[in-house]
Amino acid sequence: MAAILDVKGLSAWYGPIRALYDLDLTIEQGGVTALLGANGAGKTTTLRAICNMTRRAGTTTFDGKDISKFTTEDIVRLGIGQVPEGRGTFTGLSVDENLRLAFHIRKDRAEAMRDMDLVFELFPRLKERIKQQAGTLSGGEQQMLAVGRALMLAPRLMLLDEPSFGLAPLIVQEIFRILKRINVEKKVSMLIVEQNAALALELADHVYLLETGRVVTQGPSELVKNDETLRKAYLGY
Amino acid sequence: MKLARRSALLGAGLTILSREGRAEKKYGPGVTDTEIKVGQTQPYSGNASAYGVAGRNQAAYFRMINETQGGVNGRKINLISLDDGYSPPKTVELVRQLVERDQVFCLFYTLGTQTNTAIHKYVNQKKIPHLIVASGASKWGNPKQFPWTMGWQPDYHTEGLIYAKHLLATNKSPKIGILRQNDDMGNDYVEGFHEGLTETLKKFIVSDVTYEATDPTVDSQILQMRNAGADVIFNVTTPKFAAQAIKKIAEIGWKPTHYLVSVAASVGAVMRPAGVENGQGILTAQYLKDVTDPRWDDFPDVKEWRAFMAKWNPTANVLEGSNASSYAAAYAFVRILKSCGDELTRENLMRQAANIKNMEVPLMLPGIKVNTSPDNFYPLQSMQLARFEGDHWVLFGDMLSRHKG
Amino acid sequence: MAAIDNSWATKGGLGWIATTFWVLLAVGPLAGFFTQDPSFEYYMFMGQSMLINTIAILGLNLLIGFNGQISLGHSAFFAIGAYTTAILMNFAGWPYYATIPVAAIICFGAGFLFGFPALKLEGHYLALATFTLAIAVPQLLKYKAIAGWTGGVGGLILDKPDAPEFTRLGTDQYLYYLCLILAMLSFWIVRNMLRGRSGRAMMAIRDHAMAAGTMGIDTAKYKTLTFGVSAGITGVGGALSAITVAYVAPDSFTLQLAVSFLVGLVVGGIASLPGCLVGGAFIVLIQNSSQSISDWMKVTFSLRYDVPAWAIYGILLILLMYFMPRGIMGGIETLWLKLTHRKETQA
Amino acid sequence: MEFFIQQLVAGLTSGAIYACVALGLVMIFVSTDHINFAQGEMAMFATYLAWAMIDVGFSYWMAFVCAVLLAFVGGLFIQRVILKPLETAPVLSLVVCFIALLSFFNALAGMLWSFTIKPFPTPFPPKDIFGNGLVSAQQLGIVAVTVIMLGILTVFFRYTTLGLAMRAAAQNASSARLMGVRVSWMLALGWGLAAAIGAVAGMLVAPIVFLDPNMMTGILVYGFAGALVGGIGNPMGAVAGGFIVGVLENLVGSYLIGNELKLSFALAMVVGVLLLKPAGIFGQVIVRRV
Repeated sequence: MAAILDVKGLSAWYGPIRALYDLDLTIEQGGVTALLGANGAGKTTTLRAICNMTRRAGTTTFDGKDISKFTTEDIVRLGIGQVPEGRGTFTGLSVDENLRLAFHIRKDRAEAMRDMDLVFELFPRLKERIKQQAGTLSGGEQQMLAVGRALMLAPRLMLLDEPSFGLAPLIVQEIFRILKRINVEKKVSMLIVEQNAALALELADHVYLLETGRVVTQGPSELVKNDETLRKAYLGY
Repeated sequence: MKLARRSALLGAGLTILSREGRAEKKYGPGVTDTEIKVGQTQPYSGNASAYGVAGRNQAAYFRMINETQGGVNGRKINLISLDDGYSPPKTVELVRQLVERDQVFCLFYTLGTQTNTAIHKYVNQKKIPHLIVASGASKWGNPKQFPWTMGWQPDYHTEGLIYAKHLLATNKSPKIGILRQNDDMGNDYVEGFHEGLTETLKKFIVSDVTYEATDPTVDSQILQMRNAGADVIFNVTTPKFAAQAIKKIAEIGWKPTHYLVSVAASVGAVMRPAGVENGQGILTAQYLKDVTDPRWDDFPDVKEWRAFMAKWNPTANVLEGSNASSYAAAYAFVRILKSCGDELTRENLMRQAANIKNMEVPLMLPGIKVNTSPDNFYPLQSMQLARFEGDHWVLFGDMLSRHKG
Repeated sequence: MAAIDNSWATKGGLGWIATTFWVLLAVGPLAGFFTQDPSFEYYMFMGQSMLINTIAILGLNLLIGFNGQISLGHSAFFAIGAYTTAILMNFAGWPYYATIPVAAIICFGAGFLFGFPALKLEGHYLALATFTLAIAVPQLLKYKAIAGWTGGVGGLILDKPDAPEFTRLGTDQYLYYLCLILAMLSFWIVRNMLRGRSGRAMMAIRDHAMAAGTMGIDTAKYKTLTFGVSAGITGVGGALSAITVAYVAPDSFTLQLAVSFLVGLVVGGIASLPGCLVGGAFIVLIQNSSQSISDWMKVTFSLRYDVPAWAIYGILLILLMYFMPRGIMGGIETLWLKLTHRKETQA
Repeated sequence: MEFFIQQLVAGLTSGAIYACVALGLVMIFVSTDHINFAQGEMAMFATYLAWAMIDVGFSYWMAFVCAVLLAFVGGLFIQRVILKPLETAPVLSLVVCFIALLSFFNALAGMLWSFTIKPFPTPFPPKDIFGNGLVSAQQLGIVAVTVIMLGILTVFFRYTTLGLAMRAAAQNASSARLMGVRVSWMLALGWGLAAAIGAVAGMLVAPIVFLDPNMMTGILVYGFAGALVGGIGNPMGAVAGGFIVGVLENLVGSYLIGNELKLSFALAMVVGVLLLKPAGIFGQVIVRRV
């Protein structure tokens, strides 16, 4: 399998503070990679840096194309959908409008309409609230909306920032089940940042462990799952 | 008095040093052998910036005097004209700058009523000549209390009174609507108007409405006056609102007798924009020749003024009233400076300013002469009524003033 | 408004610069005893204007910078302060100094009361409400019913106080010190407020309004109080302006004044105490500088037109915001952080 | 009663002026989340451009179209050149920039065209609609154009993806980028459109109030109030708000407290409304769940 995303020597800063140090990262076509680590390890920064949303250095190659100098918008247009930290809901727009926003970069309107149907099929609760102002949705619904929005971009790679954050376990289960479906059915590769390591390890086939902006270890998820010292030291279970 | 008369005589023909001139070569602050520094504040910005035309024109006038006549008695006039944005505290700051830092000899044509009020006391304490104040308030003619301040144009109060007298003479039971800007100018005019009506006849006023300088339009006020049944309106506005009012009144098909104050009677800045057809029959009072009226075309002062405008201030709009009034004021100022001879002290300047006898000033209506005395600080007091006909003002009636009117 | 780190402004960091500044401000005018320069008094007057603006901006900064409530209407409180002083001096014959605390108290009251409706309004809506205040006050001052007290459109003319004999100071020198002392007093009060519990509460409300509420901070109390104190301080500036200009009129307190306070605040630096001084000086100097640049351009390029000073003012402001989007003190702080940060990494 | 109707109509027509200006404010607000204090001066400047073109012999409509296009380009230019570098600056720094722009345009217009008022032509016939001086064709024309612009804007924002993208960019820029929206260009587009709307407003207003550099200063205050009272995120609300302020101001001036305090009083009433309905009469409350 070829790599869909290849990151070499990625460094990033928050203001004057350096948050990432020479990170190397590869995501296989169709694979799900988990990025784990404690708070402040640089996971969110990695996602932001891939999409050029923060000051950064290093090269990013997406599908064989060097996107290091691309703007966020262009990276997204190439097929990287990000579900950002805090869900990024457009609170003043309706649910429908939140999703239809993707139409303006989709050339194939018919295809896009089908994607919209898919989103509603995956998240029937969004369909129930289609005309509702997105700010009035519950946290779980907003998370679904965020995934739905990313899906509307017809991405080949999805970057997910803590999809489980602040949600009830049942809803988390549901969302992860749907993510799995997206991965399998739509053949969308994924890079997922999670606090809930156990859950992420279920979904992911590959894992990177981050500590203070550096990769500590990486490998197939089975390896990490079975390495108790590693789990205890970095994942806390 | 004796001394003053002598210097006045001197001023008349003095360019070379005479024996007396050498003896009396005395300078106050801001004067040297080559220069006289004069200070001025004008609203070049802000709500009243339309008036800033005057300062620019006077700068051009002094440039002309400096370049063609070598200045006044060999001294060039250096006019420092600053923008106070029509804000009184700013005027105080700038006038202090002019007086204390730049050391001007005197102030000339500082514009605005509130702005001049703010510096009134200061300049009199500092004994700075504060001449030809560009405001029609009546307080500038009070030599007992403020011996260093002197106004210029016929005051608003007198003008208001003239309208009232004319109205009473032509209409036995008018129903008067007053539209006025809510400021000193509005108040002064209306007070004079009240005085002219007398206490008992004030009942003729059926509507007295105000507007603020920041209001977009005066449409509502005009409807209010019409609704009150007015058949005469006294229009005390600044040019922009005057034009709006004239246009609106014509638009609603209302035909009251219309008195328009002189500050808003400029042909170029009011009557033409409002549409001359809408302004027919409007009455105003004037002390200056309406330069748009062809009947004055052959008068030498008008010709000279036109030549001046064309050469020295070519970008200005000659139809704008300020360009005539500020020219006349600058002319008078230069005459006063000339009359000081070589005794350019602040005291002598005030003495000369307070002893003007029948000075003829260009662009004034025939018969109007400038007169002052130590207890008369109102240089101009006469006006004549005019009616708008065709595309210019047509004078009628006698010369009117507070005393004769 | 994003969270602003202002620890450096209220304590330590660049504090020594501020101290030096105050000392210079206090010592500078003593030059008056040695100079014969006739423009000295004028410079003292400029100094008064700057300090008065500084006080007004300080009041505004307390509200906007440290409490996150916007006001486009502080000219109104400035006017109330000025008219309080003018009316007391003119009609009650009070000495000028006695009117200042009264002006402060009345403005505090006005601000405090205004703080209640302000509680319900946020951002643009609060801007509109305060904007209304700025527009209404000059109109109210002219209103017929109270024209007897306010002097109506003509305003009130005051006597400029003389310096007390024993000080041996010139009038303007003396008034300068009066302004300076009151400015220092205001700074002292604000600084103590900010360092204490109330300051922490105010800033917590600014940064996380909802969280502050849940943390048990009485948001309404602090917001209204801040509004009051802010208005009170600005009112002192107004009172001083009435005394030093010796004239109050409705045209002196237009919306433009409120805007110039806001400009001074932003140019000096939001949530920076020394920034208030910078801003106060800026709004006095910028207009004169624009005029000078305009004159210079006309002469140098022998232009036929006057380049309008206000166009130059606009360009200068934009350039300033371009290079120092967080104001002059914000710019200095960034520079300072860069320098100190480099030192740390080297160590 | 007739007087009441007259004042009502006068209020509606001045309300149309405010509504027109409010629309421009809403345009910038919806697309950039800012209130542009220079909106009025930009409109004034565009109107002067039209005047200058007519002065050199352009036909009215030619000048109208050119001025609107120039305004659009000018607005785009202002955003790209002046405001883009300040995208990350604090809001108040932007406000200062708007004030700077206001000063600049006002002074520049004064220099180029002087502060003397100028008449501005109108495309509407000088006709009285009912023959009693109540409504002139010009006034009716303003109302009509305002309503048409409102219609276009509503359709644009509500039913086109570009309009949707602009709204999204204003509400949450970083999230919009992640949806592939070129946020910076959306802001520029918003400025361009607002400037174009401003130009139309300026050219409609100028025949009534006369063209001068301070023409819009007073109107902007009313427009601002109108936009807020109706709900600044909503073109429909802003237009309604403009009408409300116009009518309120005239009726208050005629019946309640006289002309001296009518603006203050009308504004105070607006603030009163906002206290009861914090998002404006027609504004939608954006509910945030924590």
